[in-house]
Amino acid sequence: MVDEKEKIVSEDMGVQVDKKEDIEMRSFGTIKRWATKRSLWMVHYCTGCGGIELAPLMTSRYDMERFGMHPMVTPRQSDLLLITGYVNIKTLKRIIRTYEQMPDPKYVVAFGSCPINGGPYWDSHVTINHLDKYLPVDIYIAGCMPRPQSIVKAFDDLMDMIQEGKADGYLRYKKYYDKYKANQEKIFRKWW
Amino acid sequence: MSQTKTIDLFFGPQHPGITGNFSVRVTVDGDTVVKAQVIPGFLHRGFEKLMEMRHWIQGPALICRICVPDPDHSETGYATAVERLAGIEVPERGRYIRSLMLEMSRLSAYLFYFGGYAGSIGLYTVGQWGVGDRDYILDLFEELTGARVYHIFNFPGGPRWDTPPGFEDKVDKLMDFLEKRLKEFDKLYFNNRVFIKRARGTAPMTKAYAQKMEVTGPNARATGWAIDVRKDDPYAAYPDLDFDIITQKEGDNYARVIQRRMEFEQSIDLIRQITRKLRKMPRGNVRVTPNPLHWKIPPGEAYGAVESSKGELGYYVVSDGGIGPYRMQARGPSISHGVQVYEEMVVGQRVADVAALMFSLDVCPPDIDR
Amino acid sequence: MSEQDFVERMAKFPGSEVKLLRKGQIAMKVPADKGHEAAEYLKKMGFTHLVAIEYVDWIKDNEFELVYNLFSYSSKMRVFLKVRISRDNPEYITFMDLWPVAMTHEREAHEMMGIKFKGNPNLTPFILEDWKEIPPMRKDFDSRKFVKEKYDSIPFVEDEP
Amino acid sequence: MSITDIVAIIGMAVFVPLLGLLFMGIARKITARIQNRIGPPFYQQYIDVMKLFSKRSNISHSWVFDIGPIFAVVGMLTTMLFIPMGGFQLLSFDGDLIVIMYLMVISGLGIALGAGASGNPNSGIGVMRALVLMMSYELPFVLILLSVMLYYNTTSLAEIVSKQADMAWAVLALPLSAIVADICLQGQFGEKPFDQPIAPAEVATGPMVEYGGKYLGMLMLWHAIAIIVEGSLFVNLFLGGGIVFDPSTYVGMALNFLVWIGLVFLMFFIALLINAVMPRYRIDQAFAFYWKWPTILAIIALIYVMVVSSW
Repeated sequence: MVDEKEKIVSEDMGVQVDKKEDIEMRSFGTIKRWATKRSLWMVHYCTGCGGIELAPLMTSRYDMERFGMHPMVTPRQSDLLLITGYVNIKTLKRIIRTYEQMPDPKYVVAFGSCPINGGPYWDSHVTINHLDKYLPVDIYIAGCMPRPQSIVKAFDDLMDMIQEGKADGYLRYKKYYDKYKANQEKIFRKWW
Repeated sequence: MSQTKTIDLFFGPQHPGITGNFSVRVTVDGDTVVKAQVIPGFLHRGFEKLMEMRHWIQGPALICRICVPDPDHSETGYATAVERLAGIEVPERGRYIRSLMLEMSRLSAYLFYFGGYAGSIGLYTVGQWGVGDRDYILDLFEELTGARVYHIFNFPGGPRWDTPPGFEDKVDKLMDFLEKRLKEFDKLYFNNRVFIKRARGTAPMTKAYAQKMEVTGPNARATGWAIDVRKDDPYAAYPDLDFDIITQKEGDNYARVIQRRMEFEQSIDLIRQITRKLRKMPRGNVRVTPNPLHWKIPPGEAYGAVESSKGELGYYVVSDGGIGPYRMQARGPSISHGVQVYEEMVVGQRVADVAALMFSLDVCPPDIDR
Repeated sequence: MSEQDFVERMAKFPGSEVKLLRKGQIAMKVPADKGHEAAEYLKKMGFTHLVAIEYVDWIKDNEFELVYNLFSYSSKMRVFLKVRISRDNPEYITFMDLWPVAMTHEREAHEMMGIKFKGNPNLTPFILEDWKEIPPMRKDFDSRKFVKEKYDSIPFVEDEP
Repeated sequence: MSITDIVAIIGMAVFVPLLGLLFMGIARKITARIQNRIGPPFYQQYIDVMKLFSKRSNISHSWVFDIGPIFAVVGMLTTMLFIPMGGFQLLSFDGDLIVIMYLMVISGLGIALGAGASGNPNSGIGVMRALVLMMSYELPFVLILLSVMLYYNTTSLAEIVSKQADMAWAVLALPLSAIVADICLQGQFGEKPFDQPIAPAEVATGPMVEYGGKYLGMLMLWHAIAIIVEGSLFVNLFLGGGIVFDPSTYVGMALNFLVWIGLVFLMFFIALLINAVMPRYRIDQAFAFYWKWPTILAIIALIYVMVVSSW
């Protein structure tokens, strides 16, 4: 069965997909996406204060592992990057580095008000106010702190998006790579 | 060949052996650390600058974000400093509610701490239980303040409002539950032979060293040095409460963990004392904050400190007579034990104890970065 | 010893200006060149705990104020030892010999306020990374303007069509 | 080698990883229950492997890095061929016990090789720890093997199993050896307190630190096979290989196979329960631990067997 949705995503985004991979993706797309959504491993990286609400989420009260999600130690092993709260420039550099180390497909969830527009730190000299200028974000969770329930809801939505093939942040990153890189270079004086 | 080969290991910022977003670069010779360099700053937000652009009353909304696991101490530290500067006396009930919140916050921070240290040596069950139990404390916070983590409740002048009816009973019930749980933690964790073997004798800190390096809080008390801001520079309702300073002797990882465990029990006791008093007190009068929209404080400076779960957390506030602070500076407890002390103590330890030492010292990176 | 005794003893230090702020908190102002001496004097009096080094930018007076926040565990007293240095050439001496942990506080003050501490070997970048503007905690650093110019001017990558 | 043998080998090579993954899934569920959680579904591990193999990009560092996991899986599968599994044994000859010991080390070396090629210092330290750990538990384990070989007077695993069916199970005849072997099994499984090689808070999963996507999927399969092989080795040595029914009938064979699965899971379950309530030792402490009491007990067990068998 040809999977129409996957085809639309890959063609719409203008990303080069070689023929073999394309066929493979069409034939097993649904199953692969199902497996991906049911086993989202997140990078163990608390980039901001939102990390505090991840702990209840991972432990007995809300138990994220029910959905097959659990923290993984290195970016190489993970699928999901959580930006938990405000992003300092110094951290952003590490976040981008972490993001680029993750294998495709990969997803980004931005947590709390701060990555959306700066939140309470909108006039701080070190926090970047809009995360999506530097990294593609798949889903935002508003609020400070977002409650565990809303985080679970966001993960649920992300899973639906993955199943429908709408979670295309990593494809957008490839498509607009030059623009993202240009923005990143504008705020970092030097890379390393 | 006399020169040995050393490897540089990066602990963090993306690493599970780090207490948050923080980084340590350790140089390892074989399995032993020969040099360590702490790299903070990933959580810098410039609170001190932001505060200069806010009103006095906007402070708590920002300040609570300084140390995430323990936000109430940040709020109260700022509130105490501003009250001292403005010469405000908080009503008795307000002081008691404040103390109640602080001790509950301490309990939740310690539950986090237990899980953190246990996680660093691989005993994840403690973390799962501890953080799960912590959630019941957060539920009570939610009932009292409306928020789980950042409460924005302890304003300069007193807590925002009085406790809801029946709150004291719920707190007491939770304390009974936590006391019961602590016995299970004893079995699983504090009396675990592998834990004792791992922690005892690891990275000992002497009393003289703690005094030399200005270490405060439970880390200092674990070396046998009886200091406590609650006694030395009393705030909230602590002058009226009955408690002693608990100390340990050895100052190693084991003593540091057990110190927290003892203080956990003490906090439960303090909370019971507070709820007993709160029941007897007339309700209503908790806050005396002036109208915040044109609240000006005469020029001057003041320092207010609290004993947070990590050590002395203080705020130095300067006013030039305006509607907001002219300058505010925070003294995070981790600035002493998280930077220089950690860098010196980790030398000579095994790679396996780099994370364990960091968790046992309870380094809170946003304290340092602010 | 009562607070008044402390105030009197501190006032004996040449050039000092002592004020009892409130219960348990004393402010002591000394000329910049006497700072280290005064700190030693206070340490001998029992103020052994250096809580923090606070730094205030008094831009109207064109001066930086360094506040050494000292605490005495024996008498439960706190003293703010204040020295003022010129804003044009912010330089002071290190207190590392009295309190080793001063190194970290001075490193922070150097980064955030641009004050150089003679004798401190470790004035390397601490919290900020690649910071080329004027130190951020100075009063003449306008953080809102900076944010507008640096972060808000960057375009969004994917604008809605 | 006949067609049926080849079919059996392929069948086992498919079945054993699936069984191991099931065990790992149940393990996660049980650990979750101990930790007051609901936990993932028992088939979570299959989803994880499926996801890992469907990853679209896989980062390679060098060809040695690539062949590492393959080496490990193939090594483990080869080991599996020599191990009786509830009455099924694919390859067997005199002295296969010694071959098994060698092969198990070889598959571990595959990972060491690949991880070493990744260039990450954490993998280097993890590999070093894994080798030290292996050295620690191999000494008492080899002593125990010696005692079992002496007691049954053979070096063939199949023969040990068949002799146990005639006599009593070795766990009854040699209880001390069984206890020491179980302590060593904890280290072989890599469960706490002996999970130093992959300690996340210390070396960030050690050898696996650079492996992602399909490589990690391979390593997961390797781990799944390893659980079965190591558990099965213990079951064969001490629990009679699970042979309780008459193996000449088909029903008996099927029941034996189920008993074998149950016994392997029992061994894994015991390791799991200890794993859930123990922190990990430091690597030097683990080394000291294994070379102290287990080794002393293993020597006592060996002397006991020597005395008993010389009578």
